[in-house]
Amino acid sequence: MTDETETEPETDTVPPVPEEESLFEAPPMGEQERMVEAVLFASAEPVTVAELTARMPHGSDPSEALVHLRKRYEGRGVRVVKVGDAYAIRTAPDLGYLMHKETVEARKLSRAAIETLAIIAYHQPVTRAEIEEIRGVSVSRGTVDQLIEMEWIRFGRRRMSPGRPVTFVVTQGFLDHFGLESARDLPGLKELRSAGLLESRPQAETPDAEEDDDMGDAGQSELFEE
Amino acid sequence: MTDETETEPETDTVPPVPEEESLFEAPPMGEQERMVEAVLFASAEPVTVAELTARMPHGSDPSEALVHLRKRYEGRGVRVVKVGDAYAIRTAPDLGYLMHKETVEARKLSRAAIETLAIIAYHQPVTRAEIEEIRGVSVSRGTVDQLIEMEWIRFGRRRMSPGRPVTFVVTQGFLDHFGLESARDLPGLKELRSAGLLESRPQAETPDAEEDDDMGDAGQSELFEE
Amino acid sequence: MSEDEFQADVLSVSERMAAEALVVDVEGYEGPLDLLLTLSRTQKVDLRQISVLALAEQYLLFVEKARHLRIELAADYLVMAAWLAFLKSRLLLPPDPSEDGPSGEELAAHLAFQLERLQAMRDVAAKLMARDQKGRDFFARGQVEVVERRRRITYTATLLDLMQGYARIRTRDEFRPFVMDRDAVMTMEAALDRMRGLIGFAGDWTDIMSYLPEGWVTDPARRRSATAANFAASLELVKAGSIEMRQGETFAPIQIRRKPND
Repeated sequence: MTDETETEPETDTVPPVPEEESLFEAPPMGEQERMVEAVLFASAEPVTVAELTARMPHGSDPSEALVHLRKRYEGRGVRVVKVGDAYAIRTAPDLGYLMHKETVEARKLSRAAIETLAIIAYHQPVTRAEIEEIRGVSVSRGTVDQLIEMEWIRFGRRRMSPGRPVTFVVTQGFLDHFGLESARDLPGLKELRSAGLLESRPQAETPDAEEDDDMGDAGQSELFEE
Repeated sequence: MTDETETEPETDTVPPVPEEESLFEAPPMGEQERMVEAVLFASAEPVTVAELTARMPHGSDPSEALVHLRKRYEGRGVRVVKVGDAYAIRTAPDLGYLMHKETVEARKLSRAAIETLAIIAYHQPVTRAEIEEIRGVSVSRGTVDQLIEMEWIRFGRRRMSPGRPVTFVVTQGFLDHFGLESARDLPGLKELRSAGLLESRPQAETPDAEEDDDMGDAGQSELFEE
Repeated sequence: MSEDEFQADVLSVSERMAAEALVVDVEGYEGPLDLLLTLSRTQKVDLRQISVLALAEQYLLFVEKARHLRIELAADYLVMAAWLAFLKSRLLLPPDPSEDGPSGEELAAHLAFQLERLQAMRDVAAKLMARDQKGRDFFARGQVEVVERRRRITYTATLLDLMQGYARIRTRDEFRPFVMDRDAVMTMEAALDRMRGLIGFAGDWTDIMSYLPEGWVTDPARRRSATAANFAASLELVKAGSIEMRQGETFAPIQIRRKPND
C-alpha cells in the first residue's frame, strides 16, 4: 500500500484536477474516490479491487477509496455493496417499489431447486450425495442444471474422498442476487452451525465440539476458522 | 461543489422526516432526492420529469429533487445530465479514460474454439494431432492462435515422442475465467450427465461407456474413470 | 406423546382423516424424509424431543394404509418402511450383546437429526428467498456506460459452453459403434464414377461382375456392397443412354456394353 498524503478524502470541494499528474504519484484520495465511483456506476456487474487497481493510475489504493465511497452513499438512494471480493452500486432496497419498470420477472424456482440451493449455500462445498442425504431424495438433473444455468452455483473443488466426487459451491452471482457480502452472511448460518446442523451426523452432547473430524469438516465450518 | 455533509443529505432544506406521513402529503425532499437517484440509476434510458412524477408518490416534485441531486453530484465521479427533456446519470467526462473496459465487445467463442479449448482443458498436455483425433477434424491455425492470444492456453512441454511435438495446456487465466481451482476440478462425463448438462440418450448396452483409452497417457483421462 | 406402543385404533377421527389425506397426497411429498417430517408435526413437540418410535409407527401405519387403498408407493418409501420396522424392533427389544453396529438409540438419534437438519434447511431456504433480491427489491445499473468507442473484441465462453462442447465430442465417440461401418460400403456414386471411366473401353458385352474394383471381390460384405453399387450405377448409365444391359435368363450373368452408336 502506498502512503499517499491524506488529502482529506471527504473534502466536499474536490481539489482541482491536476493537469499533468506525475507518472509515479498516486492521485489524491478524493480523485481516487471519484474514479472508483465512476467505474462502479458504469458497470452492472460487481468490480473486484484487483480490477479497480488495474484500471486506476499507478499507486492508487481503491480499497481505501471504497471505504470513503461507501460512507458517502450511506442512506442514499443507491449504495455501495460488497459482493464476495468485489463491489457494486445497487439501489436501496426500500425503494424497490419505484422500480416496477425495471423489475425482471423472476424465474419460478421449484421447491426442490430452492432447497437444493440452500443446501449448497449452507453446506458448501457439498457433493451431490450429501445433498441427497440431507433431502432424503435424489436430486434431479433438471434442478442442478437450472441452478448452474442461472449462474447461482458452480462446480467446486473435487472432494479428496473415494471417487473424488465433484462438489458444488455458490457463485458471486448468487451473492449479488441475494445481497450477501459473503456466504458467511447467510441468514441463520451461525445458529445452524452451533446447533450442529451443518455436520453430517448428530454431535455429541457438547454443543460446540471444537473438532469436527469427519468429512463434514470441509463444509461452511471452515469459513469460521481464521 | 456541494457542501452538505455527506451522510445526512437532507439536513439543509428538508424538514425533519415525519414518523407517519399523511397519505396525501409528499415525502420529504431528501426522500424524493433518493427516489430520483435510484430511478435514474436503474433506468436503462434517460427518464423524463413526467415519468418521474408518475412513478413517485403523489405530490412529489421531481424537478426540485433533480436540482438537489444535480448539485449533489457536482464534481463527483458521475453527474446528472440532461438529455433532451430527460435526465440520466453519466460518468464525469474527465474520467472517460477509465471506461474502456465497458467498450469491449464480447462475442461468443466459436464452436470450434470451444471444443478445442475443452479438449485441451480435459486432456492437457495434449498435442495438436491428439486434438484433431478427438475432434475428428483438423484444427485450424486461427483457432489455436486465438486461444493463445486470449491467454487461455499456452505451449506446454514437448512430448517425448517422435517429432517431439509441442503440447498445449490451459493457463491460470483460463482457470480464473472459468472459476476453477484447477483443471482437475472440471466435471467428468458422468457428472455432466447427472447434472443434466448432457442430453441423456437411449444408450445401447453400455449405459455409460466411459473408456477413453485413445490417449492412454497420464492426461486428465483418469477423471473419467470411476 | 409417550414412547409406548402406538395403537392405530386409538387414533381420533380427525387424526385418521389426516392420515388418509397424507396417503392421498403422497405425490406431494419429496421422498420419505419429507413425509416423516410432515408426520412428525402431528407430535407437536420440538424436533429434538420427538419420539422416533411413535414416528416409526405413524410411518408404518401410513404405508399400511397406502397398501390398503391400493396406492403404489415408490420403492424408497418401502425401503424406509423396512428400515423403520427394523429400527422399531431395535428400540423395543433388549439389545443383543452379540450384535455390533449402532444401537437403536443411536439410529433413532440420527433419524431425529436428519429430520431436524432437513427442517433447518427448509427454514433457511425460506429466509434466503425472503431476502431482498436483485431485480426485485434492488437494482443494478440500468445503463451501462459506453464512453469511448474503442472497438476491442473479446471472446467469451462460459464453463457451461465448455463442458457442453466437450460432452458433444465425447458423446459423439460413444455413438461410434452405432455408425455404419463405412469400410465395407461402396456408394453408388463411387461406382458410377469408376464405371464412367471404364465403360469407354468396353465395346463388347462384359459381365458386370468384372467391373468390381480390386479388393472388393473376396470379402463377402464388400463384394455384396460393390455388386449392388455397380448394378445401380449401371442402371443409371442405361438411363443416361451411355450403355446397354442384358441378362440371358434368370440368375444368368448380367452383361453390359457401351452403346454402339454414340
